[in-house]
Amino acid sequence: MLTFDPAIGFSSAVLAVQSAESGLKDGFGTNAIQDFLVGVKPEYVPAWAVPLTAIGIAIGIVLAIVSVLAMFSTWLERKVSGHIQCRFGPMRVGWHGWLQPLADGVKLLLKEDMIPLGADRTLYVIAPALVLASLLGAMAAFPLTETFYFANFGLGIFMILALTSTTTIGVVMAGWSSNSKWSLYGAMREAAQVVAYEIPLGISLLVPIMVAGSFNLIEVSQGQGGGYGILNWNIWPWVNPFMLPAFVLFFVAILAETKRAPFDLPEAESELVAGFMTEYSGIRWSFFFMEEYAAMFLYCVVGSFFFFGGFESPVTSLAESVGGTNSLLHQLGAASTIVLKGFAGVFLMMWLRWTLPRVRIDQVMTMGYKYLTPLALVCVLGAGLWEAFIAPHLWWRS
Amino acid sequence: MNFQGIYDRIRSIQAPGVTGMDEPREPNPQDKKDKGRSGDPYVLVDPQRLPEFLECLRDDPSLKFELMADLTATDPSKEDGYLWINVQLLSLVRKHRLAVKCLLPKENAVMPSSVSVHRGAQWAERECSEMYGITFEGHPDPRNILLPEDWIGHPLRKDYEFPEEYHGISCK
Amino acid sequence: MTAVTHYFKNVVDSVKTTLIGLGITGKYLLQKPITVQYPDERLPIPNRYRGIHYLEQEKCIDCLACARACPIDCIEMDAVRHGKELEWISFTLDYQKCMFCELCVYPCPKDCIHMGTEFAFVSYDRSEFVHDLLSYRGMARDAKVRMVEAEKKKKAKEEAKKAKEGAQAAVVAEAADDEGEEASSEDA
Amino acid sequence: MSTTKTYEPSISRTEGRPLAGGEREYMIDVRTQDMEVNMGPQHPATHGVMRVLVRADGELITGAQPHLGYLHRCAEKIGESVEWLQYLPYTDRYDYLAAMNNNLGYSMAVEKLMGIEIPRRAMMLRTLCAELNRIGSHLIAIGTYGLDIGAFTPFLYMFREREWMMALFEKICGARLTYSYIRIGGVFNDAPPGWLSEVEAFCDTFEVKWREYYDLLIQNHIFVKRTADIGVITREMALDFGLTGPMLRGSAIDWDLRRDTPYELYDEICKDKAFEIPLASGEKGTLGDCWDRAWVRAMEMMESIKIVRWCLDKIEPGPVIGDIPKTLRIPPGEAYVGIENPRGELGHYVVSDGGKIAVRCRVRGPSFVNLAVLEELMPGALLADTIAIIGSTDIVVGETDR
Repeated sequence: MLTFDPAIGFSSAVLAVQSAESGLKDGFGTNAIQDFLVGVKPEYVPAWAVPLTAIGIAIGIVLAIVSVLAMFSTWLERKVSGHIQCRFGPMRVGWHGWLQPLADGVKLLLKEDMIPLGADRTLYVIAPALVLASLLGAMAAFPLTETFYFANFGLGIFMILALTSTTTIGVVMAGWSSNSKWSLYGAMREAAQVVAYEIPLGISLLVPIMVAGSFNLIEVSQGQGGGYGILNWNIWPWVNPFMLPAFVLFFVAILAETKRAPFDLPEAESELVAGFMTEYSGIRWSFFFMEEYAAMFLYCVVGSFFFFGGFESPVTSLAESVGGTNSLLHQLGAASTIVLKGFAGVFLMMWLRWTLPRVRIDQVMTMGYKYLTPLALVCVLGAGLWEAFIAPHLWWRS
Repeated sequence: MNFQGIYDRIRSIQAPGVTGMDEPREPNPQDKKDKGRSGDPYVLVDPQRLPEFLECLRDDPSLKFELMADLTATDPSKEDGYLWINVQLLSLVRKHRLAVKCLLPKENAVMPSSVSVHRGAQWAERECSEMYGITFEGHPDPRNILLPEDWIGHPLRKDYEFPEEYHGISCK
Repeated sequence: MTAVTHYFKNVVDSVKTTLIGLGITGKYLLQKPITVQYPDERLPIPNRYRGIHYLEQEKCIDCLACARACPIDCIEMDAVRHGKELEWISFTLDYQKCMFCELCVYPCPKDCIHMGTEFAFVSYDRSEFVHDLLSYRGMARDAKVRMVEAEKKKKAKEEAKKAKEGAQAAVVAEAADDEGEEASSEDA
Repeated sequence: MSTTKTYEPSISRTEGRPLAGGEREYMIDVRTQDMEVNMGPQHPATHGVMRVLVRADGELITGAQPHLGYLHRCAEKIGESVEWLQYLPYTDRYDYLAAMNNNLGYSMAVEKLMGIEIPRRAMMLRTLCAELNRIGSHLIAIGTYGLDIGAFTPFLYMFREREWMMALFEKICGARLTYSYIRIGGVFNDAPPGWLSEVEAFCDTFEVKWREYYDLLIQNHIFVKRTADIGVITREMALDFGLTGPMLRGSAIDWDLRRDTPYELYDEICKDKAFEIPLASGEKGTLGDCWDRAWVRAMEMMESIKIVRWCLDKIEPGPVIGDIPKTLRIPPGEAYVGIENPRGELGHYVVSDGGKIAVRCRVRGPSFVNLAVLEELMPGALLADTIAIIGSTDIVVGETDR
């Protein structure tokens, strides 16, 4: 369990996808949709169409969630950056510009979609779709509440890590096919950077995984519930003193994974014009954009599942005590908790972006291989020793 | 050191190429046409020996003109047969400056390059050569710097005629 | 410095300076923005502002002093003289060229050409940037009227603010009194 | 005939990149075919319209060649065709971030030919405005440098203070960028009532805000890592290329025209020891690297504030312009005046034949001279370092091309 290999992660994710149906537990996810469809199915529709339709509807819902998240995130980003810089940010469209993303979306849809001369057309067109598709796949493993999800995998976190890292393929494809030197630079940087930061990201996640004893997001969240409420979260040093450094490492790694400043080297607007997105415009460009914001949110949600109690919060427990377990009120409490926690992380990422300068590519590599990876290994070692020898004797951990 | 001191020192070390000097003066009250001259004093140097002169001044311990602030040319008038080469030298240690002037005939505007003495002369000479049509012999990179490569004529010469168009773009 | 201390110094420095930076930006995040919403809200324009010219046509004697002073020859004027009377035909200023240097204002013997506080041009056609100052007076006057109005509004706003502050101060004083009473009652 | 100088390249391929800890980082194991990349004319980091043709081996730069002239507006030719005073608005336009200093340099050159005295209050206002503009220019220099490095926010904070400075100038001369305020023989207008106290308020606030920029950007670890040990200009190199201004002081050469060839009131200011010349010490890396130059600019802003305060302290009422005829006829002669622009020595070489129009109006733009060092600094740097190096030379393309 202590050994982590991206290849194993990927293959297990593939297995998980294959056995998705058997892996599905009872809940409101695709199963509910499927049950509903079975109920209304006319005689002449063949039985195999039902699960396909259910999956289609689920994908539609995920897509809608991702789009809304990305739209809200762009608005938030512009507001945060604006207020940090003593500006207002968007103010014209709607109250404090909250409809601005919609206006931007319309603009992007209407914008001319250009393909540069000499570009590899096929790859150029596939790349943004591939980037977004891999992220949507990863989003399927994100449970909104303990009983509302699309797929509940035993190896949920592996699924997410594996699928999000495949966005790199799309980015490299985009950079290569654009027939632009800046794009190529951006793509190569992305590839190097993501490969370097996958390692500390996975290793630092091992610390909470060890404490929780599970890869499943819902189980990890449930493990942090209990009598002490907020004090039961993984992040506290009395749970495991290596958790906080592991979280810092994890956070730095997800900054790099999502290409956010100070690690936005693939885009690096002052060096590479716009990196791998230089030649893209209109809706294709917005796919990359949506991917970035959705990935930020997804990683922050993962972080809050593993370090900050997941669904557990005073709000959730209050809702549970009022409405009862798995009541609609409880579900709402849990969903709003996880979304708020996710956006808190997104906000922190934005705050960092508008504070720090950008690091250089060799420093990114140095930081990944020389600083984060060894420190993450130290964390895992320390956490493992703590879990093996000290944690069993702690009365609050029993 | 003031100008007189610098000039005396230049004379005493026999700096190569020095042909004279000029100082500002009051207008002569007898001659109504004479308006005098104001501004800076300068040393006149033979343009063909300018690099040697600059090197001598750079290495002389009591002058130490180690920084060349500017190198430029001047076309005084259409009728004049000479271009001026104006060099501004600066000594950071001794805290004095010196204006150097060379007279270069317009017909044969060729002079050695000073790049080997002051690297800063490189771009200044490129600008001079495109603007005034001066050829600097031994310049490592004698391309145009501000004008396009295929620009015809030397715009800062007084006899320059402005072109009607450049690649189909009207210049008037 | 050995490699090991250097290693940890890097870690500590980066975390420390990042936190300092976050503190500074975070402070501004909570403050009020300093920018203004431009077309709705305008910053005051000082009296000396060098904007679009306006001409006091009655004073002008067609002496061409401003046209001569202009570095780019963008002023052209045309008038017919009937004895002492001037019949104006045009007084044009080409704002495609004008660099708003104010050199045309100083040599005027009658002090009749001024630079106004209007600065915005929008046009679909370049030819519209050649303004005839004779017909353009209206706009300059409009600008002045708008300035006066804006000043009036500002004054009214300030007065209202003062009044409000006064009222607030009264309220605060009352509240302080109330608190004092409460505290004393708690003490008791 | 003469000696040819060679420099140690800052980072050589075989010796590796020096790291601050004494280690060296080698990049010789992988070699790919060189690729030529056009940085500019439209690129976010070229500060205008400049093109740098970069030859790159992957991320490693093996050669660079700046191409200028995209913004060439014939400033010197125009100087030979308009009257003396009419050239003043054109001087605003080459270094448009320090227009006051350009006005000052040109006016001083013409005044040197005329041999006139200017009133003391005019000199005070000139010095004050020039120093305020130096602050504004350095704010842009450091702000855009941060922007190049990737820090967006300090840039806008610095613009906030620069806006204030520009509003002050707007009050005194009516323009925000191209002031044409300092004219031959004095200044255009006296300061409006209350203006001096506003300048004082600006100084008070600026000193507080400056600390924030310093902590937020200059001392930031990532900024230090991005700029230290990059683009090292040695002492010999600086002198050989004729660099001036912060580029020179960034290599710890103690030279400032304000102190060493005093003009205007700087003589008195130096006697009062009202300001110091900040010199880089190679604190964060090698002496003469990009960080040193940025640091020098940051420190100079505070020194300028001191000079502004000195002027505010000593200013007295009086006339602001001498007795200058409407049409200037300058006595024949030639004069060169170099003043300390924010970017270095701004030289004006003017030649008159006694007429209304100059014979020669040469501008020695510090950006033009400072940029020449780029070809020497680039090889061995990484692609991202090229941005850091261009930014640290603090060029204004309006001035390199004129």
